[in-house]
Order: sequence, then C-alpha cells, then structure tokens
Amino acid sequence: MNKIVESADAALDGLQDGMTLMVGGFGLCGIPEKSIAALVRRGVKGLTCISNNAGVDDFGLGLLLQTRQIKKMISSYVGENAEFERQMLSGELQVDLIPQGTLAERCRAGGAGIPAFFTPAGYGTEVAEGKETREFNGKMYVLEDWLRADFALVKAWKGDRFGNLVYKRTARNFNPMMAMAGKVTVAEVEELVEPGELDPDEIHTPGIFVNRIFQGKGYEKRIEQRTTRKRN
Amino acid sequence: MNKIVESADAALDGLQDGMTLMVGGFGLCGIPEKSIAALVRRGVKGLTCISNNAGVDDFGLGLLLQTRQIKKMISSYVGENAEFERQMLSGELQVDLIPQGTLAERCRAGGAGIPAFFTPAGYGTEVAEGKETREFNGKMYVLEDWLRADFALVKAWKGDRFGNLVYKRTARNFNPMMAMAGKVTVAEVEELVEPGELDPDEIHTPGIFVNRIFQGKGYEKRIEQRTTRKRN
Amino acid sequence: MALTKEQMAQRIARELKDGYYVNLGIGIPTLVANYVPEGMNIVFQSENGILGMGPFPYDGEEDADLINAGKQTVTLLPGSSIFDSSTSFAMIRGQHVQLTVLGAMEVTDTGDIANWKIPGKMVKGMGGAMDLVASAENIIVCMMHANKAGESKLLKKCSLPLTGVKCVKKVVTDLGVFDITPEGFKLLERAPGLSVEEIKAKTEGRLVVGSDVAEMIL
Amino acid sequence: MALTKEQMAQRIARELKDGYYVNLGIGIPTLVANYVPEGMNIVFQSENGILGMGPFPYDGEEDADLINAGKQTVTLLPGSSIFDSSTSFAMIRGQHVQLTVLGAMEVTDTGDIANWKIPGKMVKGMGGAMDLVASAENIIVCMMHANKAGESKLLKKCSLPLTGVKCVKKVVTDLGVFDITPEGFKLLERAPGLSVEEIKAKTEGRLVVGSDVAEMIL
Repeated sequence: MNKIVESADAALDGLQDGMTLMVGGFGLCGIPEKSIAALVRRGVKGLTCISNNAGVDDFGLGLLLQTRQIKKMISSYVGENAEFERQMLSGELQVDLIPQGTLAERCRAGGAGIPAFFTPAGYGTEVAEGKETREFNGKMYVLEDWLRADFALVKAWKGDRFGNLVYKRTARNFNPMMAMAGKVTVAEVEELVEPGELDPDEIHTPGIFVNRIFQGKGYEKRIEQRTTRKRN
Repeated sequence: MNKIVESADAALDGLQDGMTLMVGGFGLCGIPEKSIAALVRRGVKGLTCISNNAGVDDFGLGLLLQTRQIKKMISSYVGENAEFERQMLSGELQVDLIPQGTLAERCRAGGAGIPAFFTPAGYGTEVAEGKETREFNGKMYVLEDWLRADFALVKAWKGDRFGNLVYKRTARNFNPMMAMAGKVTVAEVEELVEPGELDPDEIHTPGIFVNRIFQGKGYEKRIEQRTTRKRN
Repeated sequence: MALTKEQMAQRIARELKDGYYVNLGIGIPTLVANYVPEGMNIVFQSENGILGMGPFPYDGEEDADLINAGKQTVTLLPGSSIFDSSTSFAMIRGQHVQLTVLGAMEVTDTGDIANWKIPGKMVKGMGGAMDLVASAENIIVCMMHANKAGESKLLKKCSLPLTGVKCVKKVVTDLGVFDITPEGFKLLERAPGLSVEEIKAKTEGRLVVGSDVAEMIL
Repeated sequence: MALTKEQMAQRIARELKDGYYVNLGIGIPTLVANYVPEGMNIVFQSENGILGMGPFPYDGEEDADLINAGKQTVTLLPGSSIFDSSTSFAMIRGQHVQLTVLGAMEVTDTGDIANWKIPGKMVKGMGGAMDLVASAENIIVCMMHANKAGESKLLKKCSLPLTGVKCVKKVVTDLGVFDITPEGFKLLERAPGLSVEEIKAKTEGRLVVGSDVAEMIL
C-alpha cells in the first residue's frame, strides 16, 4: 500500500475543468497550500469550490480567484477578499452561502453515504427556501442533502503511506469531513512518517479515505488576525 | 470544573425505573462494567437498554437480564445469551433489532441534533416496514430517526475531571456516540488523569458530552472469543 | 446613562453559571470572557473546533494552527480539546453548549433575529450564526438598542433577512435587559439613570413593563 | 468435485486487487485472508472499528481491548487505525470499502439476499449485515450451493426474510462461480470435474450458461 505521490502536481492528475472540489481549512488555518499552488499551475478553469471560506486576496483560494479559475463558491463566510467581492458583485462568480454547521454535516454525509438529513439551521430563513421542512418533537427542521466532490484537497500535520492522517490543533476544522467526501482525496502533510509511527488510536483520518498523499515543503501558514497580549 | 463522582453508585443518582439507557461496548469489549454492577445494586426496573449487544449470561448486560431489570433491548445482535433467549421467546423481554450502522448513526444523530436521516440499510426488508423510503440518485433509502437516552453509560481508558475521554483500541466502538446522546452521560475510566495530561488533539470524546466521571477499580475485561495462534 | 460596551459585557457575565459551556460571538460578546466571576468555571467553545479556549497568546507565541472562529490567534487552557467542524456543530445543534451570546442588527418581540445580510451590500455569509441561533436553548443577544440613525433595533418585525425565527430568549442592550415573552420584550432592568419612558420611546416592538423595574447594579 | 471451504476462500481471493479495502464476514469469508497473493496489499476492515486487522495474537498476547467483529481477539498491522462505530459504517455506507464477502442462507437471481433470520428460530440479529449489503458496490456471497436437505440456495425468490434487495454481484459456491446478471445467475466457472448439468440440477433460480464455461483452476 503506497499512496505517496512525488509532488502536488502529480497529486492532481485527472483534475479537469469544471470539476467540483472540496478544499479544507478555516480562514487560512489548515488550508492545502501546496495543492492550491498546483491548481494555479495546472490552470484548470470553471471550478466549483466547496470551502468554508475563500481565502484572502493573495493567499489561499484567493489565488484561484485572481486567476479566474473558480466559477462557483460554496461557503459559509467569504469576507476579507476584495477580488472576491468584485467578481461576486459583477456576477462573474456564483456564490452559495450555507450555514457553517450544515456545510460541515453535508460534507460528512457525502462521505458517510447519508444522502439527506434534517437540521434546524436556517429554518424560517432564505436558506430554507424551496427545501422540505418538517416538525420533530415540536421543533422545525430543514432537509439538507449531502455534498460530494470530484477531488477533495486536505492538509494534515503528519501522514503515512497508507493515507492515515493526524491534524494539529484547529488546522483540523473541515479537513476530516472533506477527506471523506472526495472521489479522489489528496492529502498534503508537513511530515511523512513510516506506517506504525502514528498510534492507531490517535489517527484522525483513517487512510481508507485518502487516495494520494505527499509531503509539502516550506509551509507559509499565514496568520490572518495576529492577536496577542503583553506579558505583565 | 469537576465532574468526578466518588463511585459508580453516586454516578447513577437520579436513574429511575422505566428510563432509557445507552450502554457502550461491542460484545464484552469496552462495556461499562462498574456502572452495570451499580445498576444491579440500584435495582431499577423496567429499563430500555440501547446497546449493540446484550452481554453473556453472567457478564455485561446479561447481569441485568438475570435480575429482570430490562424491559426492552434495542440492539443489532443479541446472541450468546441463554437467559436472553428464554425471556425473548417467552415474551417477557421486548427486542428491537436494528442494523449496526443504523444504530451507531442514530445514536450520533441523537447527540448531534439531527432528528432524522436517510440510510440505505434495511431498504426492502422488514426493518423498513412502516418507514418512509425515498430515492436519491437512483438508489433507495430509509428514513431513520435519532436515538437519545436518559442516561448514557460509557467506558473509556483515561479521562480527566472535565470529562475528556480517550479510549483504547476497539473498546472505543459505540462509546463516543452514546456519550453524545445521553441527557446524563456517565463515564467510567481505568485511569483519571489531571487536566492537561491528555493532548487536546488526541481526545476522542470532548468533556462537553460527559456529565459525571469516575475511576473504576479492578476491571475484569472478559474476553468472549479467545483466539490465538502458536508461535512458529 | 446608556451602558458602555464593557458594561453590557459585564451585565451578560452575570447570566453565567458555574460549569457552563459558552459560545461567544464576534464583537461585544467576546468581551464577556473578561468578566467571568472569580472562582467560576466556564468553558468557552469556538465553533472552528475548540473547547477550553484561553486568552490571546503572548507576543511571539502565536501559533498559526491555533485560531478561534474570528480567525484570531488564541491559546488553550488545561483540559481543552480540539475537534473537527462536524463535531463542533454536533455540540451546538445537540444543545450541549449551554449559552450562546451573539450580536444582532435586529431582534423582534417574538425572538426572531437578523444579523447576517443587508440587501444591496456585500454579503459575507452567515458563518455559524444560523446553526447557533436555531439550536441553542439559551441565546442572549447583545447589541445597541438603536442604530446609528437612532432607529430602534427592537422591532415588531425584522426588515432584514432573518437568521433565525423565535429563538432569542434575552436581549441586553445599552439601555436595558429584556426577556422575550409571549407578550413581547419584557423590561427586566434599566441602565442606571434611564427612565422607563426613555426606553419605551426607543423600542418599536411590544414592550412589557412591570410595576417596579429595577435599575441595573453593575 | 465440489470445492472445499478452503478452495472456495482461495477462489474468492482471486477477486482481490492490490490496494483493496475488504470486509470479510464470519465463517468461510474469514478464510479468504489466508489466501491473499504474495506481494498484494489488502487492508482488512472490521466493522467494530479496525482498518489493518492482522492475524490472531500469539498465545498469551491477547488484548481484551482488541477484538474483531466476530468478538475474536486479533492484532493490528503497521499502518492500522482505530475508529468508532459511526465512522466505521460511514466507510461502509460511503462505499470506501471496495469488497465485501459474506455468507448467506439464500440468494436470488436478481441479487436479493437472506442471511439473518429464520422464522420460528431464535433471532440473533442482523449485526452489520444490512448496512454492508445495502452499501457495498461489490458484494460476493460465499456459501454452499445447497442446504443440508439438498435444496438449492440459489433461488428465484427468497423464502426467508430479506437482508437486502438487488445487491449481490457475485456468488461463489462449492459448485461454481456466478455473476448476477439481468438474465439471472450467469455461470462463469465450474468446480473441477463438475458438469454444467449437475450445476443446473442444483440451481432453482434462473441460470445462464455460455457456450464454453471453463473449469476452475485452483
């Protein structure tokens, strides 16, 4: 079992124009930097990107907005990005906004073979327009369907050639669910380790969900809101 | 924040006749031995137990069958238990059999605020009788609702006073989902550790799901099918 | 006198109870963490995947892999845990988080809330707000009583697109504390020095005033 | 001659492909693990929460906290992982497990399967079988061609309560290998020394026989 590919470019083999991608990360935390850079190099167009956020102008998915490779974003929050705003207001870019918990659960459902589920989020709002609603125990819920992707691009801290992944701190976020929901799941890691080095009890994403894995070099890991306090 | 209670008996405070309980474990692996023993001592009757299995005659939930404290079992597989068979065939014990994956997902749904979801398991069988079915992408699915319990009794390897839990190997099984779905969740652990000793990245059940925790002593951890091979 | 933002946070902090798990929204709600009473154990949840969030890191100790839902660098306290986004919202939807405090642009006397979208302006998205308001058993909205034009934000009906319906339980503004009741906004406490009449004048929604509304003690 | 159980397992092992994730049911399917071709990487899943399940432990090294879905003590191989039951069935329902091999009491020529309940007898439950058969893209049923009374188990219609409908893709019995096709059981290979006529005589469901059905090579 060896899922290691030599580079981010090799990991995207088969990724074509018009495909639907899931891209892990929350803000700029835990995003697949190297796979995004490879997407820019690959030059594929007309992409639908499912990602909680859309990066900033010059980092994260913002890079793919600059090059106009994205046709549609499916996200929960897309601020902090002037080019995004311009393309959205001009109608160049389609945007589907989804409650964050619903987005996370729809990705998990896609990976877990659950085609639809009921959630209370968005009931009575425009999010529920056109969707089935139903009462359970006196409370109203909205039926939401699964999300799946042609490629899921995720970022982990450590991984092995079986595709087993361990994430670090809040860089975990959407990565585990998206890893489950890709027809082809590409994982980039800061460190490739030998099988057996990761304790089986501590693996966050079992390798079965990962198709290709590679080690990235020189992660920038940009901080979006650097907030600190002074020592007393 | 201190969820530690002094004993299994104290942990069951408020547990009454006729309540619905979730009980973790798969076979005899990862069952809450000490909480089950305390249930026997407590003598509560008419219980509905949601548990993947029903123990063996003289261990696990079998102990509560001997004392006729269980009115109904909700399980996926209930072999290996003669007293169970006798009570079931005589009509003393009600039994709801549920596909194992559906059982796991219904517990998770109960904890996650998802009142119902579609699953392919059981479509076209007696499990789907009386349930809504629906086609998605050319495949048929059954609508299943959440399961929740008055008390969830789970067993972990290590835990801290915040209720954070770590499980060992396949003793994990149903415990994490059941921990999510109890109005009161009681966790018993082999080892209580200080907050901070468990790496935040390695916690399987975040403490928010656990209401009471105690350290059990002298775990029997009986093996149901001891299978070995000879050294060459 | 109208409350300052700090005083609003301070007042909300009095709604905390020992052992609560709490999710604080961006803005004034974040300040509530500064007023947790001495000796009280509160665990803060951040919906990007933290329980037991601590204060901002010391200068030079920021970790790009450890941020809160506002994308700010934060720290972890002993006993904290990290989890993925689906588990985080399982906690929220499953009502394991005992108190949610968030800001709003409009609230109605039946508990509807609007806080994510202004037609004609750039829409950034609802983030986790719709999940939080639809799920929490206990939601406190914390906001200015009137907008910059002086118009009441406590309404009969929201003019902006809704975030959730019939979900808000309590509102703390710079003018007072209100429960949402079947009869409308019930005034519980007045900001120090403010009269019931002044509050009434600035409240468009139905207002219920008991015989003796106490002045807030800060 | 009819195949032995070991030969059936051996034949099924030839359906394995490098890199497959495989779930083996209790009984004959379990034996398939003994016939993985040299150099081929197969990861065995156990639905109680293991990927990368290894052989039974050496005497004295049993761990009560490490069992398979048959409740037998097992070991882990390097690169294995442990997870909870909901994640395990997420793998199964989400079709991440590439091959499922399980036993059956009856199978029909449209791919229905019955393997969990005999009316009038003690019912132990379906365990994970209904999830597995409803979910897997690739299900091989492995069973004796006829029951102890000599009656065919390859039927037009199941007489026992169903475990799943239209799901089985392939059947390996002691008499041959069959694909489930729109026309019925398509005989692919005969057990060594058995004639097509002998197989036909023992098959109640629709049987399709090509012009040249090879004898199995073991």
